[in-house]
Amino acid sequence: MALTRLKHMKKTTRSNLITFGIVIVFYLVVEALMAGGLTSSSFEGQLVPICAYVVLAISLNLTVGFLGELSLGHAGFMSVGAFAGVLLWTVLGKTLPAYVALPLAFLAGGLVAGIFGVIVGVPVLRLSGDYLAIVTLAFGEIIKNIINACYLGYDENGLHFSLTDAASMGLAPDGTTLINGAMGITRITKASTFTMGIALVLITLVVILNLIHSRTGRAVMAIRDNEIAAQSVGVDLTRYKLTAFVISAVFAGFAGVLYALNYSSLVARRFDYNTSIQILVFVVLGGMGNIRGSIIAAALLTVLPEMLRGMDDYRMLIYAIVLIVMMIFNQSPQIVAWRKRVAARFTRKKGAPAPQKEVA
Amino acid sequence: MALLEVSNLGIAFGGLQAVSQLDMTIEKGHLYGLIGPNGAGKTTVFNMLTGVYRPTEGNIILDGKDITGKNPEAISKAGIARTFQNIRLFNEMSVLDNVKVGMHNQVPYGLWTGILRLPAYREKEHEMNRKAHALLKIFDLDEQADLKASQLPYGKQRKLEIARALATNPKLLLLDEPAAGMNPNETEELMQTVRSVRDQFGIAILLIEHDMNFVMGICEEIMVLDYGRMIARGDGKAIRNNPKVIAAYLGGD
Amino acid sequence: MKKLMSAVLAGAMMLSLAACGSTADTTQSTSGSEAATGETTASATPIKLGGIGPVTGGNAQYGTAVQNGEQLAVDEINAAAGYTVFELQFEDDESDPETAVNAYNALKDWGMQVLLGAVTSDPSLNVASECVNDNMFMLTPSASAEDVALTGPNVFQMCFTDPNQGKTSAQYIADNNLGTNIGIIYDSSDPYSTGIYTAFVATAGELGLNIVAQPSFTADNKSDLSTQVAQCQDAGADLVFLPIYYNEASQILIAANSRGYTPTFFGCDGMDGILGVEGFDTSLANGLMMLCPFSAFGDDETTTTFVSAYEAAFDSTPNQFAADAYDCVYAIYQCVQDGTINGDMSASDMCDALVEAFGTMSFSGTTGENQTWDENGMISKEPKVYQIQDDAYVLVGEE
Amino acid sequence: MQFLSYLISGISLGSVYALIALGYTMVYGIAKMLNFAHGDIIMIGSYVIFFAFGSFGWNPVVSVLFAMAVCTVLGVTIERVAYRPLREAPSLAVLITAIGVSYLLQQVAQLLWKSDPKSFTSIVTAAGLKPLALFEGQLVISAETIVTIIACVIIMAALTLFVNKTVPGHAMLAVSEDRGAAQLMGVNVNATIALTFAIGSALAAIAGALLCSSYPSLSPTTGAMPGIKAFVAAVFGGIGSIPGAFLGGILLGVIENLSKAYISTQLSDAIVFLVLVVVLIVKPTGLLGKKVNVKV
Repeated sequence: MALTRLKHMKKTTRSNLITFGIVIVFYLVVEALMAGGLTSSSFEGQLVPICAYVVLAISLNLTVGFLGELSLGHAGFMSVGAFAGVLLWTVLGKTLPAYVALPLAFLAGGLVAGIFGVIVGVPVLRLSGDYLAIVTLAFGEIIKNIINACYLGYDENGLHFSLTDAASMGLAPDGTTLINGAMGITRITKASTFTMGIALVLITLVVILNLIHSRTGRAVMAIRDNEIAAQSVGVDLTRYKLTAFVISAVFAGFAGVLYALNYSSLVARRFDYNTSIQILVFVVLGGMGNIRGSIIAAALLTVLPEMLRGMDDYRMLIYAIVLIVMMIFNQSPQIVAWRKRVAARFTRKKGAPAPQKEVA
Repeated sequence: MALLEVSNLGIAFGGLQAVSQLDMTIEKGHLYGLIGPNGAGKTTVFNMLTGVYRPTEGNIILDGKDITGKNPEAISKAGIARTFQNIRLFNEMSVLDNVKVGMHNQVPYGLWTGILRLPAYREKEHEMNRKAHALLKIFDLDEQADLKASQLPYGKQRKLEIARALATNPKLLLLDEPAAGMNPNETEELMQTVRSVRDQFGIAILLIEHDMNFVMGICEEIMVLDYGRMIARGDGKAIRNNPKVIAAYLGGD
Repeated sequence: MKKLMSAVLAGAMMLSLAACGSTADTTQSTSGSEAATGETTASATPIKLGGIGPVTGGNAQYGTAVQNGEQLAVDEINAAAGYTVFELQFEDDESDPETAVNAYNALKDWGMQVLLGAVTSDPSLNVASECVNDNMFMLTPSASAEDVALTGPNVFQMCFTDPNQGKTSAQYIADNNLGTNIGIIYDSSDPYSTGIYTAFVATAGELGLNIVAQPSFTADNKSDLSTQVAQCQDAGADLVFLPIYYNEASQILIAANSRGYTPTFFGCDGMDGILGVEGFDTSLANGLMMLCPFSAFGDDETTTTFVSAYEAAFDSTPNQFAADAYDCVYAIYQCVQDGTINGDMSASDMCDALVEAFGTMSFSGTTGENQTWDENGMISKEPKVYQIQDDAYVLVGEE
Repeated sequence: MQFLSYLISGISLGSVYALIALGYTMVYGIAKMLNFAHGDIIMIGSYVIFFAFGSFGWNPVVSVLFAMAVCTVLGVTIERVAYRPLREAPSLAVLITAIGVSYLLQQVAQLLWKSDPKSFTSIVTAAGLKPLALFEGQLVISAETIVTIIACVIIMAALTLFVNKTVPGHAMLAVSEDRGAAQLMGVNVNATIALTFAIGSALAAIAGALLCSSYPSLSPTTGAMPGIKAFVAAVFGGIGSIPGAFLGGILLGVIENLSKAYISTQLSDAIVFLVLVVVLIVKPTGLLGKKVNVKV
């Protein structure tokens, strides 16, 4: 009954429901397995990072897949979000109950990442193509370098800040260091849980999918498909480019907070261009503009290096080969065509079994 | 008062004067043709009228408002819509969504209404779908509403572009070679559609076309451009017999 | 086609889940069968040692040294005992804090009872907090940031803490009047380097040492270090303090040589290994001083045995990373020998026993005699200052 | 004098970036792809020289030529196996594959040659060239810097001549302008792009030789950061432009070293990237890049 109704639904609505279904079923299955003690620590330990990467991949897909602009600085937004969220959590977590402090930490992370999204987006979105890509990469590296050189602390005289070293911060001996340069933030009270991660994934899905299927989303995709035509029907390019870019940054910020609160220490160099590229790999492998693909690719590629632990020294070598092969298998026009032919032959066989087979 | 008044319009690209001293008046509800040899500057005129290029001289007044040098979004909002010589559809989007993007400023609602699916969302989307289907029906595209724009055959793509332009609720519609690449039957059909669009929406239409049968068949007034200047203007018969026009086309070839 | 792909991917996802689940099963079954083994006198249930460190990526040389050091010690102990005392499983963390936690969890699934890692500071901080949560005993060979040991009572270090190295170096330089104008070149993107630097500057201020230049570099701009050398030279530094690793130090020595700049260079334990850099003109390191607990040129028996065994096994000279890792295993072995722990204990019980033992024991190994740990888990060992003379370390001072 | 000395060390670093950027820009200009693995081909080239020259004691010039041959084969193979199947795919697909190739080369290098960094003996000094001392020795320009700059200029001139004066060069220009049209005109696009990779990879070997002669630390990750910086330099100068790559490289090195010397070593990279951002905002296609107009 439900299935027939599903069949009659609009194609996009059905596709979206399947996406939500995958996430929810995954959650329920994992929770059940965990309750039954059937999961390994290794798997449990990856659940929160998987959720964070899924959110990152979905949000980057908004920029890359739906807006059509290549961003190589997504980790920068993750970074500022993580630092803002963790700072707030460290300061407020002691005085406020967790159910107040945690949402505030997430909001702070998203807000700060969003502000950086505006700061970066306004100049960057005037560029296009590879130039835009390299400038986002540049911004990501600038953010990393500055946070890495950042010393922040407080004592009875208020906040102290330096970009040189701990000593020039001028902190009183009994002061508290919040960000300690290359050491980053240490002794964070961990707060992220798998349930929280799935909740964030679902919120991200609702927001991004609703956005895509709304007036704003159509404007964004119209810009991707043809800027000149979009302008000619009255779409404000700057405004919608910026909207998509900033929303993408905000969710990167949320993901950053989720990620950072899963560990006891936080350093800026974790969020370098390699991380941005890693997220981009999820998006491209999952298919640009394909949200479900992003989710699956992010989850799979996060788990893959861990599954390869048995390979010892060859672990990352195999990872690299798998990456190249998957790209060629998924994206090469000749191979896609060949795959289609093979698939067509199989379906035909299934539909009308060959007579020889019956004889055999 | 005329719908569109263009006076002394001109543009130069780094010393090359592409269009100069162009005057043009367009009345509500009429059909105009803009013809001329290749490279005469016809599309450049469209690009100035729609804000893709900024004129270096002259004025464009639409419905009493000066729109000279405004950007394309503003001009679309002011009421000029267009199609493109080399079709520019939103290829990865559905036929229906192409038209709905056209309604961007006609049926507006905010970002949050969309994200939070506020009651207004359902209402506005419903309105858009209704209007869009109605438009698609005019162009016989409603059966293909869910296809990707790029999956349409060439002739239908041209029609979809017109439907999308109409979705912006324009006062003036500019069609850049609407019949290009169509067979005689399709062209004939398109002529009917263009005429009926004009009648149904009561808008002015200015079109660039190389197919003289098409132009002569439906345009009430024809303007001829050569080397960026208007050399003649009048009804089909007058143009056909204008020696300057004959010279321009013969010389142009 | 997309659907097929996503179905395949989803299937693989579930498979991976199942695979992980089955790992858990095997883990449980091994822990269940533990009681059954160990009946013969000549053998006992092996103790599962886990190691974590970067064996791929930019810091792989440090992780590999640690892995080799631990493996060598485990092999020696097992061979000498005639049965398997220790099993060692070493997991890669790429020097990445996230991967380090994954590696830790993988080791937990394997049944690790004691962790000897991680190698670099950020991963160790994350792993330390996991160890505190799980009450898993952690002894890191080389993560020298103070915060690592301070994470909890069951986290111990085999190496000097960074601030301690900075303080001791400043003290030694002041006591021996090694320099009047001091330059420092450090890696501001590295916790190890900034940790030593910060403490050095503070102590130097107290002792009245005159710091004339303190340029730094980062992991991203370290290909060219000549500007930093020039800054020290221009400021007239006659001693340059290098709280950095040997690889960058070798570049600084080359850059200084090409500028004809010959101050006294003074490094910390990260400097050990500079003579082993393949292709490096070691004559440039002549006169280089370093504060380091270990010297492969030591002539005591522990050191010579270790060095020759290491060279035989891995075809390279061990550095302090390998030595500290080797000592880690022997420190745990000391607790096995005195009956503090055995393989039948749970990780948590073993942790409690080891914490108590490490609080009182004294350990002698390749990196020092009679070393003890304080209540924070930080080690106290004799700092030694070596000077490189003719491709060899010469002990010039003990603080 | 101090300033001059910092300036010279900046030029020295910049000339290395420029040399790497030439290879980047060449491949980008013609194949229209960001070959993220370029830095790693440099690393492989450097290892080949390290062993040929350092371990087997070959003549420095022969070592470099040998490395060029190895890199050329490597570059063409990578192009054939990993990039050509994706010629018609979205450009991002090739980008990600290039990143995969970059990981792969680093991993292979680590398995083959271990992760311990090696100290590279300068082939320039070994070839008997001496540094240039000015102002009675107060200012020294290293022989490596001089050779690198000369190499840059020669390569620049040779590339420009090759592209403008030879038949394969014209084919490259045609492919870079419009691949489809070039194919219709009878240009063998696959062969042309393979040739581009061959030349780009041979240049990478030279870049590796001079990078490691100036900055002697060699490990599997040696190519990564200079690769990224050179890529930035190429964009800075206008990617696809041969003189742009040279200019961009030199400027990047000078800015990096002067900000290290006078502003902050911690923030020198932030400053370099900030300058890039500002330049691109003012000149969206880089210093010497061509502006592309979209026809409506």
